[in-house]
Amino acid sequence: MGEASAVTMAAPPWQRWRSLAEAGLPFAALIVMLAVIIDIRPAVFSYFGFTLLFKLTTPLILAALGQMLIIMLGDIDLSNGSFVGLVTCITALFLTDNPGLAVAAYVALVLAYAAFGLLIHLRALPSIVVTLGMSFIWLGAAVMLLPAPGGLAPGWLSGFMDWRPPLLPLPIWAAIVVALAGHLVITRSSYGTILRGTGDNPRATARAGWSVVAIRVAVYAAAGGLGVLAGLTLTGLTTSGDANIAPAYTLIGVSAVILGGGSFTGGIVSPVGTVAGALVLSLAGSLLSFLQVSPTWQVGAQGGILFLILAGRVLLREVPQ
Amino acid sequence: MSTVRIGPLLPPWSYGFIVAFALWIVTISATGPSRAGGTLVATVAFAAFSVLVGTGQMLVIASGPGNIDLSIPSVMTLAAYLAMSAMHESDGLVFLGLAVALGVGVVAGALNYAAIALLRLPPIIATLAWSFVFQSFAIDFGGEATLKPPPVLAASTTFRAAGIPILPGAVVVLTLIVMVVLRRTVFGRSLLAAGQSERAAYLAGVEVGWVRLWAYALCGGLGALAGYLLAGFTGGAALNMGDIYLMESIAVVVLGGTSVAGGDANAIGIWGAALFFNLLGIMLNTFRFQAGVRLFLTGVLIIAIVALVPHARARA
Amino acid sequence: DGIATGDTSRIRIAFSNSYAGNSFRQVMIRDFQDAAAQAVKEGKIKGYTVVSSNASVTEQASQMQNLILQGYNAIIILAGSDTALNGAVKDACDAGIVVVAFASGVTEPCAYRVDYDLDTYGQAEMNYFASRFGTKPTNLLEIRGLAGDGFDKRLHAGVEKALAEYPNFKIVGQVYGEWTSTVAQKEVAGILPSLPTIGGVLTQGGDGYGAAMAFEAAGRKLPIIIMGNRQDELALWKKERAAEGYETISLGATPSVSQAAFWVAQQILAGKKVPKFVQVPLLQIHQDDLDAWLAKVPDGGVADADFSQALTVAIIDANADHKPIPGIPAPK
Amino acid sequence: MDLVPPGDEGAPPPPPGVYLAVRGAAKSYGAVQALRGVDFAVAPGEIVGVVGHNGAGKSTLMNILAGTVQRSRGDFTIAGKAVGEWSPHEAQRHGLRCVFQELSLCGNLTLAENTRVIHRSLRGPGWRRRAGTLIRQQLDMIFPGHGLSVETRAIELPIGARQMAEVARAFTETDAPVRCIILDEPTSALGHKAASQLLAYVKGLPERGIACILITHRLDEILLVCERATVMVDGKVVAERPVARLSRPTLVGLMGAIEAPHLPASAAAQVAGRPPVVDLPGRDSLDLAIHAAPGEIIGFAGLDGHGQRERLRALYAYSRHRHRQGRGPAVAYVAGDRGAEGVFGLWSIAENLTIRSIRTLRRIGLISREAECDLAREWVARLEVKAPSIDTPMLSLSGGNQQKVLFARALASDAEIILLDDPMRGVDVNTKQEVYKLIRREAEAGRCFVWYTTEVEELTNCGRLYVFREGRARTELLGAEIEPARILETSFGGRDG
Ligand SMILES: Nc1ncnc2c1ncn2[C@@H]1O[C@H](COP(=O)(O)OP(=O)(O)OP(=O)(O)O)[C@@H](O)[C@H]1O
Ligand SMILES: Nc1ncnc2c1ncn2[C@@H]1O[C@H](COP(=O)(O)OP(=O)(O)OP(=O)(O)O)[C@@H](O)[C@H]1O
Ligand SMILES: [Mg+2]
Ligand SMILES: [Mg+2]
Repeated sequence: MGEASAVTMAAPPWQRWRSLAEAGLPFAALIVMLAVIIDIRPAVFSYFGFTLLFKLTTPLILAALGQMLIIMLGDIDLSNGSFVGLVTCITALFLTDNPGLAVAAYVALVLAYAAFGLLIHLRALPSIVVTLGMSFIWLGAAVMLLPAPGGLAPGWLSGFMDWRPPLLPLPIWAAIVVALAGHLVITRSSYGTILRGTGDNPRATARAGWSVVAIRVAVYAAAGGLGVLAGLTLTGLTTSGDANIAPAYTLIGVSAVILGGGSFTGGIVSPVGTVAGALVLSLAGSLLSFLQVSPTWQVGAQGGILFLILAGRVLLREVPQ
Repeated sequence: MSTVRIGPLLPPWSYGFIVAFALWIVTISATGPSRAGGTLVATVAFAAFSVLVGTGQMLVIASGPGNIDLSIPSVMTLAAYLAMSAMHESDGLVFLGLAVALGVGVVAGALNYAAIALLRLPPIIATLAWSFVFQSFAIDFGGEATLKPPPVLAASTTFRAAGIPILPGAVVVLTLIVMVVLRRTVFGRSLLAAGQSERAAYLAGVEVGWVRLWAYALCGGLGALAGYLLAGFTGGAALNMGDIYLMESIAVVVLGGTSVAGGDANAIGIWGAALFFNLLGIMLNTFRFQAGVRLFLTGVLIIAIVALVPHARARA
Repeated sequence: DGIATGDTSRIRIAFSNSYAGNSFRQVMIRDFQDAAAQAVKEGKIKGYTVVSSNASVTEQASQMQNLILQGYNAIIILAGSDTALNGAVKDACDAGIVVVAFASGVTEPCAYRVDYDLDTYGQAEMNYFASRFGTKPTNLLEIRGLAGDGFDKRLHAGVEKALAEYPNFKIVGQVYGEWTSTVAQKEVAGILPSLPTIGGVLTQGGDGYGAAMAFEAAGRKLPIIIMGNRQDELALWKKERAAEGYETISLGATPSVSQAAFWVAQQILAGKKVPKFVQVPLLQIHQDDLDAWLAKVPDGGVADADFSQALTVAIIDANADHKPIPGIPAPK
Repeated sequence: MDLVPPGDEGAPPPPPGVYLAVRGAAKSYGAVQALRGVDFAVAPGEIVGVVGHNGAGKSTLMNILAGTVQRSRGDFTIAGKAVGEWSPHEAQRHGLRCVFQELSLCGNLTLAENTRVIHRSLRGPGWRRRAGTLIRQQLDMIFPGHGLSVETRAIELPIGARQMAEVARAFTETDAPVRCIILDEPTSALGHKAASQLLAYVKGLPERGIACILITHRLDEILLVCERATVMVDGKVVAERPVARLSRPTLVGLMGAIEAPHLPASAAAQVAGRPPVVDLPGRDSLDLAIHAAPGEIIGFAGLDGHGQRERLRALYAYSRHRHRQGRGPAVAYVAGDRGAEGVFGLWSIAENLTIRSIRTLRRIGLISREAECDLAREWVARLEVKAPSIDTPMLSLSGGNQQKVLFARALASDAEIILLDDPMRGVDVNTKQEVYKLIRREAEAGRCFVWYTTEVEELTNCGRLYVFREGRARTELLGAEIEPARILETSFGGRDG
């Protein structure tokens, strides 16, 4: 035996189990909540029921994944929600009559995100304030474009969001596909490895010859891209644009990433976990409504659910060393 | 290890004051010099509240990377509600009300830290979850009405001596005290040490847990104090009275020169940033920009300031 | 005409509320609960529920979906957005649910709407100023709601329309008070030093007291502030009236509009023919009613008046017959 | 002495068959001249040792070679071609690899994934498996019996194992063959066995035509494996010699220091009889209780990672707790992992030095600035910390001087028990000598030291040793028993395990 191995090199089996259990936590929470809901209202357990229950999760999942990319770099994005709002405004205003303009606007937005990423990197700025500033910029731009809710999503877009694919409802398919794609790109692929590595130790990847600037810019651009997709799907669902529609996505997205096993220290994120986390959080709201919690305690109960689920994560982690 | 030091001629915290001054000049150049004093007084009066909550937030942020308190608005509201109900608009009970508010704030802060330390939740999540709970408590304690302050409290928060509002003066004194505490007390040093490196602080004999607990408790206490005074200043405790302070408390701290990486606190800078924030709103209103443009310019200015202010960076 | 008496004893009505974070909304929820609980007791409905989303439109949309799943027969909704809930509202209508949107401009045509005529809001404010200032050139300050919000936009549009009729009035300052006293006070205090003498302040409710505090703090004479039915505003008005004969009006929505929406939904399910748009009256308080109202309004609360089933039906009928809608009587 | 003056006209041209060469390389960080014109060359298959005091510029030179730092001046040729802008990627394409002084693995990635980080060609289907095989084989080759799983995330590994993985990773080959490898203090984090395995492997490199640059403060390693040694002082190369003509004293002499003769450890007998200040029971019957009396220097020996540090931490927690309850003397801890556990990077020397003592520096409730400065000045002087003033930022000190400040922090405090956690890692010979003296002096004054170190030589400073194996203190060595061979034997289990 090597000298070091005495203390143990290979992770012991319980550690593997623990990390598996930890990864499974959002799924367990999801299943428990679903079970409670179905128990209260068996009719939910149907194609139609699941369609309605999960309908609004698609944009949330996309936004949360965008947030996840930023958290992967050790940053945080406080502008995510208002960005989605801006995209809904652009979509509802232009996509129907002037698709070229709309697409150009999306590209410009993604570039803007990338540019802010570049600024954060070059000046080593705290992302929390820069993205706070960005949130004002997006919201301001959205209000300038659409001073009050309105506009109309193109028919094909709302049509697509109403589409009833075989076997499973659209939002569930979307969740599966997005989670899988995220898993392949971020967790499995060789380039995802570089991204995660950079989040943990940018110096190490830089020393291995990767351009950390390029990585940050690309990741911010990708986060912007996911924000655009979130805005598009949201417009499809609501059929209109509204500057103030999604500020809540910011903090829900952050919570979803953490719930899904992510960490603010950077480099540790799970796309599958994030998707599950987003589903759990949106289901938490539903659960409260099914449980008919009194209006006074509806907000507080949401805090309670957050504690419950995340505390489970901690209990698993607290296995003695 | 390396430090990047851009030879700044001015300390980082001074930029808020400079920009605030510039905004003030721009504003009064549009409205005429006779308005200068009035604008300043109005700004300072509201900046005082931002400084109170910002100072609490600063203690938390300085206590280590990732530490942040999102429950400030709901603590403000809850404390104000409980204090106002305790006082029943009776002048004799103002100190009781103050004690109630501070007690609520300190307990709330302690609960925040308990969730962070015992459940190992990231502070952003722990304080968010608590803020939901506090909000429900506030609703439960009479959310259907605005609770009035005793006349003495209302009068003292708006009291002026020789035209100068007294409350901001008191907050300036508080800022000075906090500066001394940070530099010259065991708590202050311990806080900054814990904020720079938790492990190094532990091994250097710092009681990291206690120090963080106190940081959160003080943050809760200051938030509660702000809520109590704001209720006096604006004529009552209302459910949504604290909402604007969620992001503002963070922004004034960071724009004031405190590092989000922890271990570095700047109390005086909060004043500069708070003045900047309030004057910005005033200037944009004065020039009657559209709402969208106002928001847009606010964002641009925030980013411009953080991007331009030189800041010390220490990276291991 | 008259109260429809179809059997509704088995129906359940839900209230989807976009935001519960201020006292106005808290009273609104309580009013709904009171009316619904009473209706349950009288066997008029079987059950009810309230869900509030935390100022998040997407959360409200998903709560709408949940209410559909829970099989409610009717949903009354105070929408967080005029258009963003259209998808969810449509889903509910498609599921055969009666949707009554109130105090919000939901544009989905399948929903019934119970709302104020916000044009009359601005009109009433301007008319009152005209009655006070005549054709004298007067500076006004406008306190608006939340930037990007539909209610704010519609109310402001009413103000603009009315303003066109009175060329002597000039809006010299405009701030966003977010219907919150603290915010209004802060914003007004900030802009005030830059403003000339202000004759009147246009408000949207929830912001009048803050504005008054700001004027007071700046050491300025109190202009004519259109009050918003809050007790603190009325009390201030009364105090100023006693001191120097201050005169104004108070105008605003009543939290009990949730009851009107409730009864509209119940009546639709009971078989009554209801127009797609039911205009409900704003609550106006004049100098003469001030004391009566003030005696009735709880401390720190907001002026409110029950919409009974009978009153609601009367309002529906007036709407259907294009007659003037009955106002809310002042308390004795 | 064959000094090579920088920029000297007569500097010999790089001999034929040079793999890489720099001439007149200079680097400055603001006012600090880290390199002041260095000539340095490596032939294919040559093993060159580089030594020098802390802050001499060794790592800076290597960073320039590896492309992670751009030189301010100087010529650079690689494989006969002149190089302008140089980048880590270019360096790797030319077969130049570097194991940096600070660990450069991504903690969240597995060893296999970390291997991917340095190989652009490890992509496409099956890359994970290929990367795993690559690193596993290399680990087997350098550190037989390492017991590492390539699916473990780096963060889960102790520092020694991480260093092993990083070294092995540097030797893995995909498209570009390895031509030259830079090892910057690779053994400072390795245990004895792994270190000797590595040195043995390095010795075999010339046969395969791979050159190696080895930086280490353990001069014996240079003498053992290198063909040539380069000595750096203050950003300049002061000597270059074939190792055959070198001995340890000459090497130390070239660095401008004299190695003090080894003093016998203070006898345990002297302190026997005094009541112990440390008395920590063992975890079970196999585990010895740790006890120590004032004036003693106790050593924690054993192979790297066998529970010494954990016990030291437990000792700290335990003593701290007892002191807080008023049942024991104060305790201080000197961390070896300066960056993560010692230094407060935003603070000055004075603040760093006094943080452990602020309670006693209070006058009417507030920390007295005057008392603080006095204390800091006194200890900066006593330990000869080289700094312009006590208000100098801590991070602008060289590593050795930072370590002195950390020592001063403990010594200036009221602590009677001082725990040393491998505090000499990466410290140059000169500084070490000073610190050894200091420890003895303080022990004589009645303080008690508990000293964990991975360097066996160092343990001879102790009066008594606990040898750790498999997480437990298994053997106690006293007085004359304390000599390297005996320590190693007991570490491996000897006969009594
Ligand atoms: N990161 C840095 N930023 C600014 N100045 C630095 C930095 N690192 C070192 N210096 C300065 O450069 C000078 C040279 O440092 P160097 O490490 O060569 O000192 P030294 O005398 O060799 O130290 P030691 O006795 O520990 O070997 C010092 O005066 C130090 O203050
Ligand atoms: N990024 C930097 N910024 C400023 N000064 C630096 C930087 N990196 C190194 N230095 C300074 O350059 C000088 C040479 O440092 P270098 O790391 O090359 O020394 P070294 O010989 O490797 O020392 P050690 O044996 O302690 O590793 C030191 O004075 C150091 O403080
Ligand atoms: Mg040195
Ligand atoms: Mg070095």
